[in-house]
Amino acid sequence: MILQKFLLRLITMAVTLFGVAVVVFIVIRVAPGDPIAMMLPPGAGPEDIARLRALYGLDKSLPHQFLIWLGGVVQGDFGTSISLRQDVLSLVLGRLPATLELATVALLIALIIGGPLAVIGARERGTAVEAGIDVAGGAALSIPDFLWGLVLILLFGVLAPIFEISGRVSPSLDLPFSTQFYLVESILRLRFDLTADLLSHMFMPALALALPLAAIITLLLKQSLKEVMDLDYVVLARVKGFSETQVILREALKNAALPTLTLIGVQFTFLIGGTVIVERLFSYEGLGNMAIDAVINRDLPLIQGIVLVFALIFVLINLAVDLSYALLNPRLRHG
Amino acid sequence: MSWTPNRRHILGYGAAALGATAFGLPVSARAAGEELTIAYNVNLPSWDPTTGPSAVNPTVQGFYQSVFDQFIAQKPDLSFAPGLITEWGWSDDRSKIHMTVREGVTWHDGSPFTAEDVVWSLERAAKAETGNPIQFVWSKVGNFSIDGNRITGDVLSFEPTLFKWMSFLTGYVLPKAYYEKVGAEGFEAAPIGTGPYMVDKFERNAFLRLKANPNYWGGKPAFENVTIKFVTDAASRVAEVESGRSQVTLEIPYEEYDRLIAKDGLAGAATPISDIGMIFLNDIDVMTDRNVRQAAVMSIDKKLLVDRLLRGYGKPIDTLEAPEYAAFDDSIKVPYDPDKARALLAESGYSTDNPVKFKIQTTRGFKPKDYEMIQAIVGMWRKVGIEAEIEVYEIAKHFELRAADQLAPAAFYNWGNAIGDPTTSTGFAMYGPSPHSVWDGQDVIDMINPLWGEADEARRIDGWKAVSKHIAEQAYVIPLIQYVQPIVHAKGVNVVPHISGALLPALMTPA
Amino acid sequence: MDSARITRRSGARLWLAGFWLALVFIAAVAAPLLAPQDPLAQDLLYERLPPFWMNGSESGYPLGTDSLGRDLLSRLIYGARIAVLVAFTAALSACVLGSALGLIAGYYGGWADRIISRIVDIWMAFPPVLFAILLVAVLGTGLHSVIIAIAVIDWTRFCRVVRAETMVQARMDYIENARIAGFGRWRIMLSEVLPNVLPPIVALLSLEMGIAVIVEAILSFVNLSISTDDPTWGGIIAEGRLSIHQAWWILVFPLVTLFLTVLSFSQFGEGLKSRFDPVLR
Amino acid sequence: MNARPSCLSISGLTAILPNGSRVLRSVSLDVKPGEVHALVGESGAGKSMIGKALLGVLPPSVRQVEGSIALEGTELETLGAAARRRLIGARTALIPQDPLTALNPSRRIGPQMSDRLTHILGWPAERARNRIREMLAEVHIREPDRVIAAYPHELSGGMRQRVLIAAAFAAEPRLIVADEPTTALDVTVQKQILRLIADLQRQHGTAILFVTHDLGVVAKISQSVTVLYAGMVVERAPTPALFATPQHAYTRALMAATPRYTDPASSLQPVGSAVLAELALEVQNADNEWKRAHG
Repeated sequence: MILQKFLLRLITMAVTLFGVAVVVFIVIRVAPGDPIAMMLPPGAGPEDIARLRALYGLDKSLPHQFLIWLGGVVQGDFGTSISLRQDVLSLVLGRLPATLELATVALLIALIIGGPLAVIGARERGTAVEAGIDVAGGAALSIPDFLWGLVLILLFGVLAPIFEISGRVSPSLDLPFSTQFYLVESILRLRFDLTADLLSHMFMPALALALPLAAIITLLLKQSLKEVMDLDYVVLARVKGFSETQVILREALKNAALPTLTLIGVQFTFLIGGTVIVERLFSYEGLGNMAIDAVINRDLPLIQGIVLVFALIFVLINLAVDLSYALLNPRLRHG
Repeated sequence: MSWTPNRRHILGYGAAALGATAFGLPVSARAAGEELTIAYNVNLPSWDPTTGPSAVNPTVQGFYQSVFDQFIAQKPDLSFAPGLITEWGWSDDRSKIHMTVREGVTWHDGSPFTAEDVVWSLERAAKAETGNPIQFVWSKVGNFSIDGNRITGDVLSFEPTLFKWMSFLTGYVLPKAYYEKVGAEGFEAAPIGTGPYMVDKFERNAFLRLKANPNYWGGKPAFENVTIKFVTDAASRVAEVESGRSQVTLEIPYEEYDRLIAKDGLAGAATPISDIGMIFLNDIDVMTDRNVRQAAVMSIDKKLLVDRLLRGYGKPIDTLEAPEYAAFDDSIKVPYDPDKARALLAESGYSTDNPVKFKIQTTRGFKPKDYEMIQAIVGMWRKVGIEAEIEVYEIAKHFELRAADQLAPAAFYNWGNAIGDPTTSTGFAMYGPSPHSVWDGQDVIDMINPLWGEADEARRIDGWKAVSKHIAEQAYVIPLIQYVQPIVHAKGVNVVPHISGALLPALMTPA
Repeated sequence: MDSARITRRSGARLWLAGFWLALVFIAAVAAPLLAPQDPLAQDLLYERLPPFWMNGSESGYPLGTDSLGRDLLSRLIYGARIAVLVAFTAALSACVLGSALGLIAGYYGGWADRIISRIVDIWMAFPPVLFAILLVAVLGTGLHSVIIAIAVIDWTRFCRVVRAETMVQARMDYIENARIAGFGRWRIMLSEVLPNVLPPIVALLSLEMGIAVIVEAILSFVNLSISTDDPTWGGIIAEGRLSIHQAWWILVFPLVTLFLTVLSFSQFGEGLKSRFDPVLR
Repeated sequence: MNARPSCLSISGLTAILPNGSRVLRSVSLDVKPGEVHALVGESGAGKSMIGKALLGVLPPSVRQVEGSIALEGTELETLGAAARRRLIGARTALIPQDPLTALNPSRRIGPQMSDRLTHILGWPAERARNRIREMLAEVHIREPDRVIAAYPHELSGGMRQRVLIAAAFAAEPRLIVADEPTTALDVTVQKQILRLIADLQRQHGTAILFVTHDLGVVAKISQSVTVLYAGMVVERAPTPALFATPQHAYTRALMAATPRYTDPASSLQPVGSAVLAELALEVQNADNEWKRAHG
């Protein structure tokens, strides 16, 4: 039964990816701003335009171009980027780890901020403390992440220069890494000096991304905790003599975290998709930063490659969240 | 799907060939003379300076001029000097060209630089399939013959600006042997040239680490290691320099430029560069009426725009030729005269109550204060009876509309021209058939035609000055200002600005 | 901490949020009357005047002027007009589109549900900000494209909520009885299911309006929002950013206005939700 | 009444809802050590509210405004919140009404039984585990180790109630509040559970405050009883005396409404309207008096 459910899930994932491929292919072809026109230097004539269009295969009919591209994608060839003149897949895979690491650090910060606030909010439910947390959460959500970025640059970048302002790592450092997962590798290789440098670069962009997410986690988890707090086994725990905070952490948190897990999973995929502006602001060389250049330069193959990889991450994370939901929930595990 | 391992960006050959020990500099120990960090405003899309969109992007030429050499070098004041070819010229009958190749020069991988490299580079640029955007110029010479370090070739069709192009876009010499060995992809991963700096480490959209080339024919540059951080956001660049993490930056808002150079420890250089802001006029609708065009030009107080919007950093211009250009004629003047503008509009039946209406297109945030300048101009026009509706579009859309000659009656654009030749400024901007021009006036076409092939340089320049005068009188275009490039640097570094707008680390020395 | 106090406190928040939103709405409607100056009138001699309480300020410009000498307060008031327009039209169209599809998917189930859910999946798989930038690049900069972009991206939010809620309602007995009584499908959906699904929709609608205002700010930050001269808060913030050190008020005032408006939308939505939701009342 | 000090003594306990209406109207009752004291009344009479007030787990919307609760002579109001919590945790236990919701679905049975012993009473893990095994045996569970490692959803309702009873008696509490422990179970299991509680009570000598609405259960298990109506004590007496000579009309009406096992033929009369009127009057007077006292 499990295998059959898993197969069905794979099919739906494939359909979703195919749908995304079709939509992005059509949308960017309808977009005005022909990439070839962008490359026209002074003096180029109409025949130059035609020649360049043929060079990049843009002279064929839309469906034909789509089939060629899709045929390539299936074999892992996402085509060549027009502006960066390199294979799209290696470009995208080269930049993806940076965005994944940034998003993960942002998620961790959001959990570190959001978790305790949710517990406190649940414990002090109905009081001014909870109202304060709600308003603070609303406030964090009302300011878009890039404006948080601006504030952070002014605070930690200029007034009290503690953290690095741009880039992902200090260029002068000699990086012994063999993959693009710098942060992970620096920890595995016990090079904590590099880890510190990386985190010093990632802290501000990650915090800018984390604040709205922390607000969402706080509000969702608090709501879920409050629903669990009045259940019988929690009342029983109080009678056993455990303090309110102990009761929340030992009894309520796990059962409350489960339903919020799926929602946080969805928010995490939005987070990855949403790093575009913050990466731009902090010149953090993730996928988002490259995506904006791709759109501005109308680099069609690169845009398609980036969007498809984002979609792939989206379906994979959702799969992971659903699997972990089944694992964590004993009833399903033994079901 | 395992992540493909990252290609080793540290170039093995670099350390081996130079015998320099690969040393990891501790972050803090950045001695003044040793290490220079620049916060640059645009990313470097590709390492091939002769193909693709980046080849025609003036702002990235600084990277290329640090790693590669041009056939003919260009001094900071745009004048020409011997580069990889020390002597060049046409035969008397203009049927042949000859070049003498510099000797004793080596590529960064130690291999010798020879005449083959020059010929191979020229022939490669001339081939259509290479994708060189200036192919139409390079294809005008061919069948080269090499005799030691002297090259001769046939002129297939005379191009007076051929040698000027050798110091401008795509005019770079690439290593024939190395390129053919590693191919395009290999070259992108590990580019080598003959230039003052070698590529030590390159992380796309992140940073570029350059190491001084000890055997550079023009003398080893002052700074041993140069780090160029790609910081596309202006506020972040300001923060980089203000917090001392970078020593040099450029293209920041003029207000911030004033504020930073007032701080102790920071200084600045703001010199006019070969880039002008202008408004294209399209010969459609109301723009066919000369009164409207002249009124539009005369009602713009360019001085006030520069003083107020650009904090005084900029030079009003009346033709598409900047003072440093070959065909500049300061006798051509278009006065700021709003009353005359109202009179002209009245002649055509327009007034503040019954304003002439047209649309003006502009980018927003592509050039400093581009959108604000158009807003200010629309404000000035409103006072004399011109009602212009602003439409913002991306630079990509601008290029497409211009190539298809569908720009609005007025469209703001900036025009770079680092070789200062009239053909690549007034020429391509105003010559009807060129995909870059918008005005298709036959009178301008007839005046320009004979100049393309004019052999006598003096008569050619005078011809172009006449064209500029005619355009100014007929108000076929609205030249606005010559941009000034703001460069902020720590007091410990002195910077020599280049009028082409390229920021060259090789010209920087510790103060 | 009894429940009376809980409702009173959330009530206070509801009133405060409602008051600010009313203020913004009035400013939007009566902009020409309230604005001291013409928001587009420039006077380069009056550029960057400080707010009234600082020296060097001018009487006619209470909150000072921007780098082109335009009155900041008038621009904020006219900016409210666009914010309200974007918030209502974008959020409403997303709501109508999403709720309709959600209703159909939840009620019909089977193939309809599968198709609509797949479309929702595809839409959510797109990175939101990138999709917005792409859409605005396609539609060209302008108010209409900002609104369409927001609606096209955010309808999935409504669709998911309405679908889930409809599924719950559709299984309830009162729907069963209606079906037995021979009511037509559409009548059941509109007259029976919709009223019960309305509370979460209204709360979400208010939240969505706040999000729409934020997306407009993001798009103007990337210079893709509306093109014409008309002031938008996001646009003023983007302009103010460049001269933060010289004229902080050009950035701070629109930022505070945007913040209060979006916060009010979200608190208003929360308040409504607790008002409607029988459990919490 | 012998001279032993009472295990639990509540006097004047009053609690109100947010709108001010009284849920408990100055309730007083005593429970002797080792005694089973029944607390009986119709549902909604506030009987389980008394248990909750004692154990400090009143729902957020109910507030205790008056009265004192003493556990073995210690006034709970005089203790700080933490001290009160530890005292309740050490000296009392709760047998909940619905076993299906009283166990944490995502934790195994063993830790849920032993955490009070190890964390609150500070027992070493070894001693706690043995204690649990013993108790599971006492509640006639054959493979204690399988149950200890199991998750709640793997056990039947009856089994879960046995686990909860075992957990309650494990730490030898002085007082157990049994909040209608059999109501949620089906009839066949109810009798077994009742007998189990009675046996364990005798064996461990624990005082039990037994909340129920079933006079049959009262007769079978309790030594003394308090009858409650609308949060007000109607009558209090030793169980035999209550059944022999019920003093208050409401108690008599209650008994008449309870089917006699011994005499199935007796017809069941609902509580008469006259009795209800009398009760309403009593409640009214009590409220007026309370309002006057508190202005």
